Amino acid sequence: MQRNRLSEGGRIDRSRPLKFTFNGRPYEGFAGDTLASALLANDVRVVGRSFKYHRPRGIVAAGVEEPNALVQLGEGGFEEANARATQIELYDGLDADSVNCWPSPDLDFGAIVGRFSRLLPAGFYYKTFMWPPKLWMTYEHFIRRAAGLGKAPKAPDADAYDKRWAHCDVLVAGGGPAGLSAALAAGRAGARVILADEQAELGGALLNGHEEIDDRPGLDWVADTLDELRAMPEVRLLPRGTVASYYDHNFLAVYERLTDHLGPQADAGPGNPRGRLWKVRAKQVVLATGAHERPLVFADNDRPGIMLAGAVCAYLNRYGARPGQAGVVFTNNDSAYRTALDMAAAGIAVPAIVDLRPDPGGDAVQEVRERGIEILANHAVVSVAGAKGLRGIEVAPIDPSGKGLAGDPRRIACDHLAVSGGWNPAVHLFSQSRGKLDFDTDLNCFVPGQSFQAECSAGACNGTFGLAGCLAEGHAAGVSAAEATGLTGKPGKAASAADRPEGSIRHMPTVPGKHPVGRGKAKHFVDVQNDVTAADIALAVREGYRSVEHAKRYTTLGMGPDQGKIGGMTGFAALADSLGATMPEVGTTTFRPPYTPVPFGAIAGRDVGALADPARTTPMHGWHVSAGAVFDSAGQWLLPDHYPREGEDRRVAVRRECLAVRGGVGIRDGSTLGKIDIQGPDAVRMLDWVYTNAWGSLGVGRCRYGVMLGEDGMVMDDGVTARLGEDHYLMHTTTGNAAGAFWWMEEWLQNEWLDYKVWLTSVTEKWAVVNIAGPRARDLLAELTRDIDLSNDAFPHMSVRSGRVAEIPARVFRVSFTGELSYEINVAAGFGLALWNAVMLAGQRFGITPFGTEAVHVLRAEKGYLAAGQEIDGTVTPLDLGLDWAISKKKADFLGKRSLTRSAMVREDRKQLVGLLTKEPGIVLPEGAQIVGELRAAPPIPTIGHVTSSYYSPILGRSIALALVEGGRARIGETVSLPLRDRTVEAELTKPLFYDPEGERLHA
Amino acid sequence: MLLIECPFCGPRAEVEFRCSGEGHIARPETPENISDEAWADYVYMRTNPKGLHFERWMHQHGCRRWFCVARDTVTHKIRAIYKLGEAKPALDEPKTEGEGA
Amino acid sequence: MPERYLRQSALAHLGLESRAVDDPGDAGLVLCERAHLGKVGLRGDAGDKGFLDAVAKELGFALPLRPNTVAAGEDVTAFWLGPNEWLLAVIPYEGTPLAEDLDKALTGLHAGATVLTDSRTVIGVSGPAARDVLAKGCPLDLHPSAFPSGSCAQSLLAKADVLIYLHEDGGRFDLYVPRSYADYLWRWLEDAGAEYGVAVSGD
Amino acid sequence: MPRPRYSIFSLARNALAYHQNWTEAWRSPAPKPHYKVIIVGAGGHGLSTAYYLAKEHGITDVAVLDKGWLGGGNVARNTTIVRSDYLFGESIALYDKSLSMWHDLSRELNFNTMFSPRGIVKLIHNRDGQREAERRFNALRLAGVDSEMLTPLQVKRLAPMVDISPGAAHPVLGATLQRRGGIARHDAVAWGYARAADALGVDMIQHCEVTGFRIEGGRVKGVETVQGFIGADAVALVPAGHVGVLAAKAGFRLPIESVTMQAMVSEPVKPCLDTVVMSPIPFSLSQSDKGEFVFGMSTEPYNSYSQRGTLPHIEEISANAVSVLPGLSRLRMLRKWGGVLDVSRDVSPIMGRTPVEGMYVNCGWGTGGFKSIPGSGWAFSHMIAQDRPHDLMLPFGLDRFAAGALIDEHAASGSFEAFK
Repeated sequence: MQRNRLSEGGRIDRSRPLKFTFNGRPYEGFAGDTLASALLANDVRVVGRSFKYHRPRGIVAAGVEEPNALVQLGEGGFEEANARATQIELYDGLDADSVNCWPSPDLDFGAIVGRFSRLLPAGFYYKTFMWPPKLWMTYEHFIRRAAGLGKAPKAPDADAYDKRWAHCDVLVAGGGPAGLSAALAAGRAGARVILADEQAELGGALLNGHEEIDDRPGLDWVADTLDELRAMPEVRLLPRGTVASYYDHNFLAVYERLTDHLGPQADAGPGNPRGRLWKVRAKQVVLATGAHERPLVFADNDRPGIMLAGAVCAYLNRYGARPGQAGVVFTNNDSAYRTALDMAAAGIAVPAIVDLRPDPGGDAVQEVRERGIEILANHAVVSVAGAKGLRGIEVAPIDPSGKGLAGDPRRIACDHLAVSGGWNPAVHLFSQSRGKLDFDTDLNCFVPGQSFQAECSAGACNGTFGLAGCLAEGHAAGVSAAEATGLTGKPGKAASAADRPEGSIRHMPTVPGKHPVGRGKAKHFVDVQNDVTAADIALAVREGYRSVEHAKRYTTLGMGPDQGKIGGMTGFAALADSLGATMPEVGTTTFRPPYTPVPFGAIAGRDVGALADPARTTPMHGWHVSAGAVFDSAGQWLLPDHYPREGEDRRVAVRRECLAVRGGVGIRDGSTLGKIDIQGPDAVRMLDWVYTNAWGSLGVGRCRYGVMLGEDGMVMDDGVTARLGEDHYLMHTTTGNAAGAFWWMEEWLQNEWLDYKVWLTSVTEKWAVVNIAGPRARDLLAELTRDIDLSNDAFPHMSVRSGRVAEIPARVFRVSFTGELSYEINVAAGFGLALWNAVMLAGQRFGITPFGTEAVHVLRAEKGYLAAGQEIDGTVTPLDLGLDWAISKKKADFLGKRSLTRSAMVREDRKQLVGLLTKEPGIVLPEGAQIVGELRAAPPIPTIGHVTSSYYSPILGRSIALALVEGGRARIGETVSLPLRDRTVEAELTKPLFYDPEGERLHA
Repeated sequence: MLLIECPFCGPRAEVEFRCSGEGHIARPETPENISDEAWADYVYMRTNPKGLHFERWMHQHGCRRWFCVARDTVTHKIRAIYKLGEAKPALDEPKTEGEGA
Repeated sequence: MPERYLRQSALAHLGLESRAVDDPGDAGLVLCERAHLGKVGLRGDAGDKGFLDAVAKELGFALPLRPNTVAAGEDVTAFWLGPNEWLLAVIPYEGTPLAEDLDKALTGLHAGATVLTDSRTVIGVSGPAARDVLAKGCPLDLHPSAFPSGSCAQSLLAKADVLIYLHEDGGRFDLYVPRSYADYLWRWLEDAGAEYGVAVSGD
Repeated sequence: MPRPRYSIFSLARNALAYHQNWTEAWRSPAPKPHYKVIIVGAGGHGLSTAYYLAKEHGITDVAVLDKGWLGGGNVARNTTIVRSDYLFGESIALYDKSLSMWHDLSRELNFNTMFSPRGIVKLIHNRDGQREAERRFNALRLAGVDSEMLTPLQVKRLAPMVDISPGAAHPVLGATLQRRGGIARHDAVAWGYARAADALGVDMIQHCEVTGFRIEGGRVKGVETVQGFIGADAVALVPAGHVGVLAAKAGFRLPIESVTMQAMVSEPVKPCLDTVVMSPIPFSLSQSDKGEFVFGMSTEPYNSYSQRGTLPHIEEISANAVSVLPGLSRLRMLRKWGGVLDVSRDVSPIMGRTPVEGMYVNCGWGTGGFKSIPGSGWAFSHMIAQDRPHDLMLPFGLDRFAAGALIDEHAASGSFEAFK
């Protein structure tokens, strides 16, 4: 039984009833309803409780500006907090509950807060809860519980969200008469157009009334216009698409809701996304975002049943739902007179129109007079009755000053009150685009001033409220936008509508009443959503919070989920009033994106879960997977950390792998190592700049270790570079720095060394690298190649040879990161797996053992080799690392050289790389452990360094560590302490080299 | 998000680029002959203007070329784009407009 | 020479051949791996006539000099990558002879050719939803008026660098993607295409 | 200028009078011709410096000038996280002094800053993060500053929204916890300092942009402003997000670049995240007392004096946060904004003398500005009063760049990118 449903009219489909539940009670609405219109049709008056005082609240608006009807919607993976009933399209089975009240909005225990509201003026929390200090967290617990509105969903999101880029000549924001006119004109001119409108149905305000265009029903014009637009291949219509944000260079984000109106989807997921975020680059933008009606500020203006007049029209005309049986209109302008006419036409008793103006004029006023509705000019609503639903109002005449009353109140019975305080253009997007606002004193609102980007505002958002003007401006905007993009098609003529003169508006920041604002029991709300009253604004001013930003922040004006769409301007007007200033002097706070809230899931899109980050894999990845490798990530690369055998944990597996390399031969996937091909006659000149050592003497076929510094003298990367030919080098970088080192050199070449003849090519992915290491590596390689002389003389350490390995063309580097005889066999990536398999097969008789990155770390630490991100952390110089030998004394300059002689660089107490051997050999220090010279009983204990690498060395049968220690080299031999969480460990400082100090194994 | 006219590839979205910071910073010719302060000026000090800024960008996900951009650090309007090695264009200092704080 | 079958494409592990269909039905997105293209990176100064002539002589056609354009001969397609950089796609996929020939032809010039066959693979993207799917991850305007058939451009697709090429017939986009990103990009494409239906075709 | 004390009693008393008798929190005086000290920038640091100059050093002939409304810079637009879990001893000492002061700040200022030590949980996602966390945890512990290591299960108990499953896109291997850290009400800090400084006689002069400096013989004599010349014995520059402009007017350059950092909040929901969660991937997240989730981010990639920001960054941070806390997916972004950060080349602050005699600078706090407000003002006021840097700020002088004695928290904290 939809008590307040009109028997006919509106855009709803009465043949399609939909069942839904609100606060546990079943109701019925129709297809085409919003939850709000269905609730209204069912005469549900209290839909929620207010944020701070828990006052009962009803539906106020019909659109995005609704401050009260926020609901908890759906359940499980489809649950949503703070959904706005005016934006929820009704679907069968919809289940919603009011937020911020318990147990129900009709009986809410939180309302007790309202009883103490006198103690809770704006900013009360700044003045109290300070004593006793310990109790703040308790106070805060209750403050937090009281705050917030809906509940965050607990279940994982069942939906997926899509994002995409889009490009167009003209983006039109808003599908009302102005927006449609603009899109039509631009589309006819041949423009690529995107028209986005937040509503399910295009037409804007035309849907809420019955105005005529081109001498026929306005909605017929809408239908024809949409038909024409849909027939244009380059026009894209995005209903349910809210233009959320306007960024620099005409870049805008549009959030399109795809399935919300259908309810939970059985096949929710990437194949049926819930919403789509459009990232639009538009050559021109037409803003046709309409206007929001202002409320009037009077005593208890928040009672359920008090609604915006335009919203009343929307509910009557678009949804066939009436707010009640008897309604009064309260206005300061002409527009609400149309509401009165619509109300009367819908069979609502309209006992009076209360008008703040002494002498209302204009067409609509005349019509109302003719209709016989009483007009109470120069009157104000001074009190309202009915906390949980309006029962009546008192009205009184206003005195000539406009500040007080001139007669006794008179009571009028009614169950709703349609209020209009004029209209605010929706300048949100314009303001986001950095456009400057002007204040229009006639309309008493801010309107777009100078545009900053390629943008044009048209229609109500431009302060043009009449239909004729909207159509004309929209058309003109579409024409000029198309022209600006160089299009020459014929845009056609603008549609026309009757121009209906309107009377002026009477601006009253607060309506005079029985008591001054803040004195009586009544509250005068400027921001219903955040429970901010005119008295709060006055208090802020009294306390010196006079700037608009101070007042906003002190009172929380406009900071609720509606972001002040209703309350903002109303509050600024109250502020101007309190300050005795003009609106332009007060100004506005900044309009921040988004226009309406957008799910984080939609902003994240598909870059979550398995697609969060690209997992880069090597050509041998599949082999590692089937071998049961445990993976670790290095940047985006996935690499085997170790290959556990049956029953092995990481520790055991890594020890086995290490010993296999030291005792026989191991095999490792080295493909991720950065590889940069360097060609050209000036290659050496470049290498001499980017590395600390000299490169002129390197022979073809030989390799050299290099250290790369930033201009600040800090080590950025190290690696081995080989000379492949006369003017041809191959640089190896660490895995993580492959791209960085490439760009570093390119930057210098392109910016500074313009005359250098050098080409760089990243060849990291071209080559698969199979590294075999261990005393049997040569024997193994000998099984696989016939055309490379592997003898130590012919192919010494730090050299490179070409040939075939397992019949595959290969480049073999004899280089080592393990301290063992080691070959890195490079083949075209496509042959990587084949090579790996061939080496594994041939290696069987040598007991070949795959080893992962953890074993590599153990082995390199035994040799004191450096790891990026551990020893090399951006704060160490080559001298700190003991790399003096790699710094050329002969070169006049290299990148970073000058920095090395600065005073702080040559201090003897800089942290230097040392080795660390625990007194108890079984203790493996945690990496990151801090080192203490002089132990104290309790903190603070000064530290002298920290552990950068720490492992158990199976070959040495004890733990080893590398560390950076202040003045460390001079302290070698000293004992230091490492106070760990559970005990303090003593260790001796040593040289950072634990195994094969003479390097015999390398050169074996 | 900026739309940047790569001098080689044409207008592209900001996400394809990387900003390399202030441009026209000359590396000292003979670093060994200058003071620590002068060297620090080159390495660390920056003009950091509010308004017109001459900087270098690189089309990282496109042609991988560096080029010069004169950009307003308040409005983000791009005033000029030119190739490396070309002289700074003569541009008026902007009025600080369009900062919608 | 090692056996050809030993050479694995970047997406070999996905077993795409077994999924390939001749008729994609109503799938909006059709994907394939074009595993058998050779690739050669070519560097040289576009302002150097000697370089251009030498290359043109070797290739049998002139290198494309306008941004985002392509030139093609019978077996070689040349993509403009930058003012001194081109990528040559070669049929068959052994790019080595071409690189060697070019290197020889360019002797004495500041120019160089590098075989990059294995550095990248190529994913073919076609079907009525191809543009919609690419728009999900690529900031380029791929509208025919902005990216006509026969165009190429380097950009981003999701989080991978790609060279995008729209074939002359407008029927298929080729995505040249770094080998190690191929698995990610393929998964991304299947995910992005889910709402339109995805089919796999042969090369 | 006695101010009535704020308390529950004064609140009740005023309620009886319909709150008509509250007095202004601070005066709006016209500038005097000369002050002993002029502080440029009425943000958190400027106001706290003024307060401690008056309170600790008895210097009350002080003006704080601002080009806009007081407390309108970064103190009004940050994500309010307060912590001292830094890596290097110099940083720990400075930030922990500040953190200690936060705990008593409301009572010190008689203004509830709503500082809420609900703990800072810094997630560890990989091996590098583990190493960094261990190093930082130990550095803090040995410095006597609270820090704990958490297991994934302990993380889950503190922050149930965090996905600790091993298969997560960014698996959680553990976290560090600093219990004394937390969040505060940002505006209240500025207002509290302003009110307290005003009560001690400091002049807060809003809408008084400094257009130049009068410098004679290398020594500063005063400032030119839109309200005319104001003389001063000492001038302190504390204009976060703007220091480069002022330095240029005074004739020197700084190793600082100004960049935008964005932040965003969700719609308010009932409490479900009781600690601050930070992740190096990156993002930071807390739930304010109003119920909004407050997201912090890293800086935008180019110089900017615009308090706006770009979409790509918002996309990245949303994806990061949703990956780690999947429950955020259906919550909605309510509002986003930007602030201008002055970031020094080693991302540590610069405090101390300038090349101009009598002119001091306190800047370059980057993302560390809000948390350091009490300690920074306290130490900096010492410098101005005694013309000698306080020990806490000694390592942070401008001269460290020429010497190469950088305090590179960023590089050493695991977010080291060699080639930026």
